[in-house]
Amino acid sequence: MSMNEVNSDVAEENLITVTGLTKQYPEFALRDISFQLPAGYIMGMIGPNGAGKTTTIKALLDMVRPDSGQLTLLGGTTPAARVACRDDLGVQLDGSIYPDTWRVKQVAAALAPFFPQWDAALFADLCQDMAIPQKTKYKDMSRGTQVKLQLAAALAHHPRLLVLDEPTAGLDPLARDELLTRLQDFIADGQHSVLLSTHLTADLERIADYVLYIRDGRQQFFGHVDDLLGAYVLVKGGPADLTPALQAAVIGLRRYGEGFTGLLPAAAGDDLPATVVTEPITLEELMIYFGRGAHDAQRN
Amino acid sequence: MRIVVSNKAGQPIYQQIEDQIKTAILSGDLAAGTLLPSIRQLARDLQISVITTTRAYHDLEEQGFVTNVQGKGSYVLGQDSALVREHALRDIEQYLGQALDAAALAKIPPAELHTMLDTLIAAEGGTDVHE
Amino acid sequence: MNAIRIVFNQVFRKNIKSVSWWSIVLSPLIMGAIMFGIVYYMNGAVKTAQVGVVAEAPIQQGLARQSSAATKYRTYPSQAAAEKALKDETLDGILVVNAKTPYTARYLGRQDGQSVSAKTLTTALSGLNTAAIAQELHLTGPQLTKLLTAPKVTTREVTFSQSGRMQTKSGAGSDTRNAVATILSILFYGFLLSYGTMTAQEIATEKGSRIEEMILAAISARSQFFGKILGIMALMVVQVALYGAAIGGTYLFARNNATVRGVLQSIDLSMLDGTFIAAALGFFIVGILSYTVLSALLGSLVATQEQAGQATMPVLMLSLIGYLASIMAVNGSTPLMNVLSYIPFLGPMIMPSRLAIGQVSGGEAFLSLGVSTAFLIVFAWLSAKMYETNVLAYSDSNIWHALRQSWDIARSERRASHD
Amino acid sequence: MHNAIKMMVLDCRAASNRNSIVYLFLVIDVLAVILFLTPVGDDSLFISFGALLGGTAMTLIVPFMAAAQRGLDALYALLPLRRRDIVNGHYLFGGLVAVSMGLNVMLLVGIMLLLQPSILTPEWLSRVIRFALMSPAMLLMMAAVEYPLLLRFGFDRAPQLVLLPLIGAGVGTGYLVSTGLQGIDLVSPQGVLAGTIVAVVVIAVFVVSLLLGRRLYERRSL
Repeated sequence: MSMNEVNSDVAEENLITVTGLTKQYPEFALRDISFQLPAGYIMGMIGPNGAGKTTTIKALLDMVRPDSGQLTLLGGTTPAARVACRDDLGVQLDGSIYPDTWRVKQVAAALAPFFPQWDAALFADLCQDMAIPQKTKYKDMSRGTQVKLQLAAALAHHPRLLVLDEPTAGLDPLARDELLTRLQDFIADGQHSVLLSTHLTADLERIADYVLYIRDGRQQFFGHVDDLLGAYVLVKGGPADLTPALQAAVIGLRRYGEGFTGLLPAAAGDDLPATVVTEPITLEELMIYFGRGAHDAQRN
Repeated sequence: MRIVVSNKAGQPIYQQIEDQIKTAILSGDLAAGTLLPSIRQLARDLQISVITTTRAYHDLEEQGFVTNVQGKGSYVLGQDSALVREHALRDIEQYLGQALDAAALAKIPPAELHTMLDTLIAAEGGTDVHE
Repeated sequence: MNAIRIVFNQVFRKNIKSVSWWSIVLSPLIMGAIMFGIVYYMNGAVKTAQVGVVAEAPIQQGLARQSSAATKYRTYPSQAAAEKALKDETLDGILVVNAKTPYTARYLGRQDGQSVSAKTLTTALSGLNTAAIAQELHLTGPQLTKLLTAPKVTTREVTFSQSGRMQTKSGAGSDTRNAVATILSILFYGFLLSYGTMTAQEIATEKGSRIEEMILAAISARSQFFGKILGIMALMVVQVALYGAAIGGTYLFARNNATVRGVLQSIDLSMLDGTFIAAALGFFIVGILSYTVLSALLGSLVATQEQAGQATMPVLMLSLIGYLASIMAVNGSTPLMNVLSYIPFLGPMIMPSRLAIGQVSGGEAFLSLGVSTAFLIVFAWLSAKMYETNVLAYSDSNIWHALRQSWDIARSERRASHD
Repeated sequence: MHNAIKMMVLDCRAASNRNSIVYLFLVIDVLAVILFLTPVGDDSLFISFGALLGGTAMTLIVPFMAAAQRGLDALYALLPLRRRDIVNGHYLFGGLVAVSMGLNVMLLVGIMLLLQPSILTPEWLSRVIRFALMSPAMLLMMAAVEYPLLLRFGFDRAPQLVLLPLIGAGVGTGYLVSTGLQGIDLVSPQGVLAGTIVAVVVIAVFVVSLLLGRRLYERRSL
């Protein structure tokens, strides 16, 4: 076992630091996003569609110009500096990014000259591992295969940081599991990090160290996954259990004839009557209840 | 060493890891001075996050089960017998308590409990021969 | 029929609201307005020259009648009064005319004033001079008219072909005719390129986004094909009508403007007879329809919008060949031109130019128009058939292969329906 | 500069549907040469010029079409390239297309001269030089007008707008073929001067457009 122990008390190098990122669009605004990703960890970005996950990633990659806020990517604080460290950055974006007619070979030939550390053998291995067909044109690949090809290209130049936008969306459960293992291998030496956005939160819950939860362009939470999950409990009870005080405290309340369910801050869950059931939550439930809460607030 | 984590146990994953390592140490499966797998290795193997694993190791260190040597890893600390005995007694007390609760629910007299315990000890002794 | 109307409405409404269509419509108008503005400004910068006339009353009145936007003649009783006005800068020059026939005159121009050319003054005076002489000779009105009629010169330019045969290049007013021919070529080229590519894009985009399957579930491919072409044609009619309105409006608004009058006067409209207008209009309609049908066919062959570039390339190439040929036709007739002007797609572009410069007779033009029309009918029918098989086929191979494939399918289907 | 060349290669890869431009040139050249041997004579050169210009003009914007369709701007954004490198690469691609068009015209002329040396008269030469000079110039001008539009809006938002330069270029070409420069003998010192002035103006416009394109692309959200 040659892997080094990393003590969490030791000051870590941040591969990404974002402070106060704000970007205004006509119908959407990303407001005051702040987080940092130290070397050696996996960070997940969750939130409903249109929450601002992709915009945040695009800002990191200088594809959009933020209205305000500081971005540091692999030590680069200016757009030029961030571009200079692209060799250390592997990216997979949501949607297609290669011409229709390219095959695996063309992707390698086109990208290799740009990355001094491009590893043709590794790329070939990755393609074989992920069962990417060699002769199929990019446009004829399934969405999952397109994502895999992007992943292979992202990994092939030995980056220090992976930024992935919805990498698991088109993958079947087996491929998803393989990808997660791959990501854990990637960060295993404590020097590499992964930032990924997803709305398939089940994957994230186990392997992510940090989570950034965005909704409507606003940051809801940033921190350890365990802390986020520990901060809320799921409450369930009969119709009689729903006191006005409880009703005011519950987030995303759902009432039905025989009872109710909702989310409650963990601290408020201690002094509930014994008839109310409390359960630990999952990220998915968290997102559902928060989403419903926002909906209800809008309607009233 | 055997560690199995369950998503459905209703117990936080770091707690599960902590408990299982503790059990292994107390049962003598992990001898003093054994190097535990590194945090990252274990996280990878169990497909769980690094920070969860770190937290489990951290707790174990605080409770005096392991020690972290900078740059090397975590080693199992030798447990003095009084401490081991104390842990064991606490566990036994807890389990017997549960047995008594169950007996009270089913209205089983204490005498019958004593008989059951004797039978179990005899059976365990039988299996012990193999080891 | 109803289905065609639905497609027609959809195409028409979508494009008439689009920025790109309006940019196509408006940009030539804006460019025209800018050019007109420049000419107008340059004319406006030249103020009317004020010329004081010192002469006998009949001459003064005669000149005053000839005042124009460029030169205004004002009468002054004495040279001294005129010189004072010249000094005050009310006048730009003084014209002193000696009334003894033939007239002699002296012009004193202020150096910093508006300049008046001697030719302007001579022209102004010569009519009066002739009239005065005619009066002295006691000539009658008809005699005077005869005297004033200038000798007529008809010019013809000729070129010699390689075989040494002499060919007449252009008839009278060759400048106007060349200009008309060039303007026609440009109009043709601009229109068919805009609408051709618009059609190809329209179809390729729809096909690329795979909306096609859904549309075709409700509407037959043939209705869709003709609906689209009619929709595009309607857009073109609107554009032509807008231009007509713009030109008409400008004329009504500015017909008294000197610049506009000057432009109108310089155009010799005698060549725009019925035959020419009918032929040009016919070629315009047939030509644009041919290109639109071709574009629709090509657009239906590609699988994605990205390939739409490939689809518009043949349209672009054909139209550029036709356009360059039509421009070159002005320089003289060659065997290649002769052949090309009877070929569909090229004929409608080349023939009007050749007709405009008098290189071909009306009969030849209508023969070419007939060829193109006949071709268009067959081509449209064929294209509609091929379109049916194309729109739902997503071929990976290149456009020529796809074309051949769809041709084969269309033919085998026809054979099957015959059996 | 090195990055711009790499970017240009990427443009070529994105644009090439099996090197279609090479095939295009080849087909038109062969047709032109065949026509040249018929009574049509050297008119075939001037007609094939239209086809060449049309094909090349479309090729100029193919990378932008591909980019719009497949989100290639995102790919470019992931490469270790500054935005200006990307723009430089696009313009270099435009220049390459223009130059290859010019070279192809020269090749065609060369073949015709080999086949029939008697066609070489000073007037013919002057006319040919006009074409050979003009074709890259027209293409560069087209690129100079189209590229900033495409860089600012992308092909998907400006498909019709890019046609205007095409039409304009056609009009300009026609004008030059029919009347403009006709009086000038391009082989004379006067002609060389005129050619130089045209070249300088075209290059100046192209460079100004490049600077504009860089500014526009710098601000664009991808």
